[in-house]
Amino acid sequence: MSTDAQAIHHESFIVNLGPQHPATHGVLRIKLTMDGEYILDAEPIIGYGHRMHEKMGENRAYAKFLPNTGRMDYVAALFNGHGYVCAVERLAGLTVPERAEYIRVITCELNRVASHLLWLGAFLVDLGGFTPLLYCFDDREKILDLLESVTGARLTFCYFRFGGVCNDIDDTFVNGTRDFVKLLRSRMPLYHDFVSTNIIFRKRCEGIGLLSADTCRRYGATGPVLRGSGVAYDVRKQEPYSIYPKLDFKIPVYPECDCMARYRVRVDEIVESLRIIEQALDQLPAGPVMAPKVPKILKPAKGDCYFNVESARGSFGIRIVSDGSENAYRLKLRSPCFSNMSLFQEASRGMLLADALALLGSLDLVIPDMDR
Amino acid sequence: MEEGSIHLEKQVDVPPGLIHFSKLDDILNLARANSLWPMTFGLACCAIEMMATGASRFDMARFGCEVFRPSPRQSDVMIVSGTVTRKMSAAVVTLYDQMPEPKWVVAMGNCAISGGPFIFPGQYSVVPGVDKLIPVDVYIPGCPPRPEALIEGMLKLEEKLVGYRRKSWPTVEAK
Amino acid sequence: MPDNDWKTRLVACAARDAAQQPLVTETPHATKGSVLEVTVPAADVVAAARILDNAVFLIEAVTGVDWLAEQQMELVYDFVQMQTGERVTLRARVPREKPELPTISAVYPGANWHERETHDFFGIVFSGHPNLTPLLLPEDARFHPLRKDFAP
Amino acid sequence: MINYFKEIILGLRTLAIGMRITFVRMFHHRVTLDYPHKTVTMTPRFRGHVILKVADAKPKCIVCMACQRACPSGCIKLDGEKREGAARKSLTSYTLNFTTCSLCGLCVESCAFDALEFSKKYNLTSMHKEDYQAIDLLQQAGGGK
Repeated sequence: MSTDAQAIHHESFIVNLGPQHPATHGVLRIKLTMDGEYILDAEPIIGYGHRMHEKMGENRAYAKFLPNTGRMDYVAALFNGHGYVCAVERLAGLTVPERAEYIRVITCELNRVASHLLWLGAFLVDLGGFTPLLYCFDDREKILDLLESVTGARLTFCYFRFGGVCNDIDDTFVNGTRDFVKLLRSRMPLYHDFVSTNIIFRKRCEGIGLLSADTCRRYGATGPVLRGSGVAYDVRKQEPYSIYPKLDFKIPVYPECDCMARYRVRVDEIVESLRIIEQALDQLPAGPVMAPKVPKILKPAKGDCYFNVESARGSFGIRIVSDGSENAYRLKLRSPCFSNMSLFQEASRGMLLADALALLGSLDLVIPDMDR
Repeated sequence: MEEGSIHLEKQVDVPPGLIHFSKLDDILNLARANSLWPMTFGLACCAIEMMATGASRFDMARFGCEVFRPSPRQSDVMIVSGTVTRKMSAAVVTLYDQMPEPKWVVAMGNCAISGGPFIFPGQYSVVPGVDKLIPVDVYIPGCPPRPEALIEGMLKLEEKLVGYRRKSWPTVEAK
Repeated sequence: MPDNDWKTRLVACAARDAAQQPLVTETPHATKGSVLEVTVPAADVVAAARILDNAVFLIEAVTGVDWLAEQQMELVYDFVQMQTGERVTLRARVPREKPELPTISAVYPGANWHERETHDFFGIVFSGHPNLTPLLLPEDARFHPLRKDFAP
Repeated sequence: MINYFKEIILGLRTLAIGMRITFVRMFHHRVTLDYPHKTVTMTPRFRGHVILKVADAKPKCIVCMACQRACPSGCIKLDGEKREGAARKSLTSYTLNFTTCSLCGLCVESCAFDALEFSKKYNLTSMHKEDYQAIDLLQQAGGGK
């Protein structure tokens, strides 16, 4: 090879991916340094969806922050609300009636299924297959109908309150959920036929986007990303909260570390969530859905506490520092997408651009959750 | 305006054409109204409802606006679905400038209309309404608006283009 | 090989109060969400992080708290053990007029973004950080919105 | 080389499976809601913007300001006056800035007098921003003056 050819060969150029790009699922920008089709360096530039949630947590009373929780990770909005109310309840020493805990778990798991279905559709659009999206959205709409009938909103549910939930569920919801669980179970083979066996999908996922368990740990990646790397870490099992200890469910783990493993984890999680929903519906106790004495203006004692929930994307944590007033002194939101995204720079080095987009899709990013 | 924020420039109105062909314009507008190509431009929560509108249950294709284009140069409607932050505002304006004339903007959701629930005294990041940056044709309030509202908004835009609402799309009064 | 002796090593690393007792609180998980809270001197953050790294802890978050009345900035690091679910919180305090402490991004590369975010919000300088530029705020931002005396 | 042909055959098979699913779906019931032709009935709990409840041609609101205090984004503004001979305060204005509302429902929950409810208006659109910046709920509820 002549020196000229070498110089051309080593010539790198910069490509700007985003902030408006269909594959980034929102307003994410990635500055790619490319050598031909290969990525030399990918620097994510985030913050295009920064909506000051932490600042608002500080200058609003505790109850007034509730609508914000639905707007961080809006695809799985109930989990943020769950984490937030649980943290405040822990800080203020409130107890929640058992029925409310069951309702929280049922609605949360429905939301997890909805979130994974949306991810499945969007991920396949990233990979070039449009049709499954229509099937996924069809099933997702059924969940949203159920959740709308009980919460009143389709996407940004503001449903949980300190000490319970704001609306009780009725028989229509219970029966509707049971029917839906049956329906989705019967639909899972369809997704399997459609997606898992597809040769193009497998070629684009198997062995692509390898993330070792140690990389995940050092970057703090959780959720299906970590479980797709062979670590059975799930907040629902490791630090049980709500009524999860009473339920029998498995944590799907795949050790392959690639996009396919993450896909399989999520699909298995849908099935496990359906199991959780069925069990919770069977065990659903009667009783009130709100704790009897919840002060209108909460003033938790001085101190701080941390609460983690397993959101659809990983471990969502909230740290509240209280100074005894009606506003939080500091509200830290630990979003799973932020940590999951931070490993992209290292993981994508040396990958083909098209493969990096498959990796990006398999991380299941929600940008305003990342930017907060 | 303080340091570290992107300056919001006032938009210059595009002067109307010198020669008008009234009937031809009407026909052109009718054609445009029935094939609005929106841009896939998701900013926040409302983007999911926009996706839902394009998907199976609501199916925007029935109104000729299912062709979501990823490139601004191929689209003529910009659905601003979500919160526009100061960091993003320059990109929004660039995208708008890149769209070929004639072009329309739909502000979907309360954030796009006025900054929505993210406006509070002392806020440092959110642009209070996308109409501070670019001219907006149709406003769809809601947080997020239901997909029906987005469909209604596209019908409103068609109405704005041709001057009347098509008889085959009856007006729906919510109960 | 995971380090099973991490607890004693971490306590040895902790800062001492006036009575020379290590600033360590052990609480049941149900009350505060963390099992062990250790306050370390700002200079020893990296050593403490290394102990946790050897004990296979996952980094959860890094954040700051602005204690305006005490003229101090507090750094809070959250870690979790993936197998046992044990949770460790490291705390460090730095003076408010010169908030500076070493970065742990060499031990935990994931701390890179968390520290950039903390720098955005509080203006805390992580010495030795490879790229301490605004992450969530605009590139040219010079303000630190989560400081208690922030006024736009 | 054998793998190459195997993959082609597998690809054709998966193609056939996908086509079969799509073909079978053509004879299933329709999923799409025919929106402008069919009105969608909202669930009873659907949260549209708030409206005032009316009893005996008068709003039930007693101007306790609880909703204004409970609103996270400060979009409710109401005012009342104590008239001569009246037992309670009567409402003189009630405006809602719907463009900053987050539809959380905290105002309705905070109302101890059952004076607020959610409207079922799910398809509001307008060409003017001003239409929603100050919705006069009192006028919508039928005056009060």
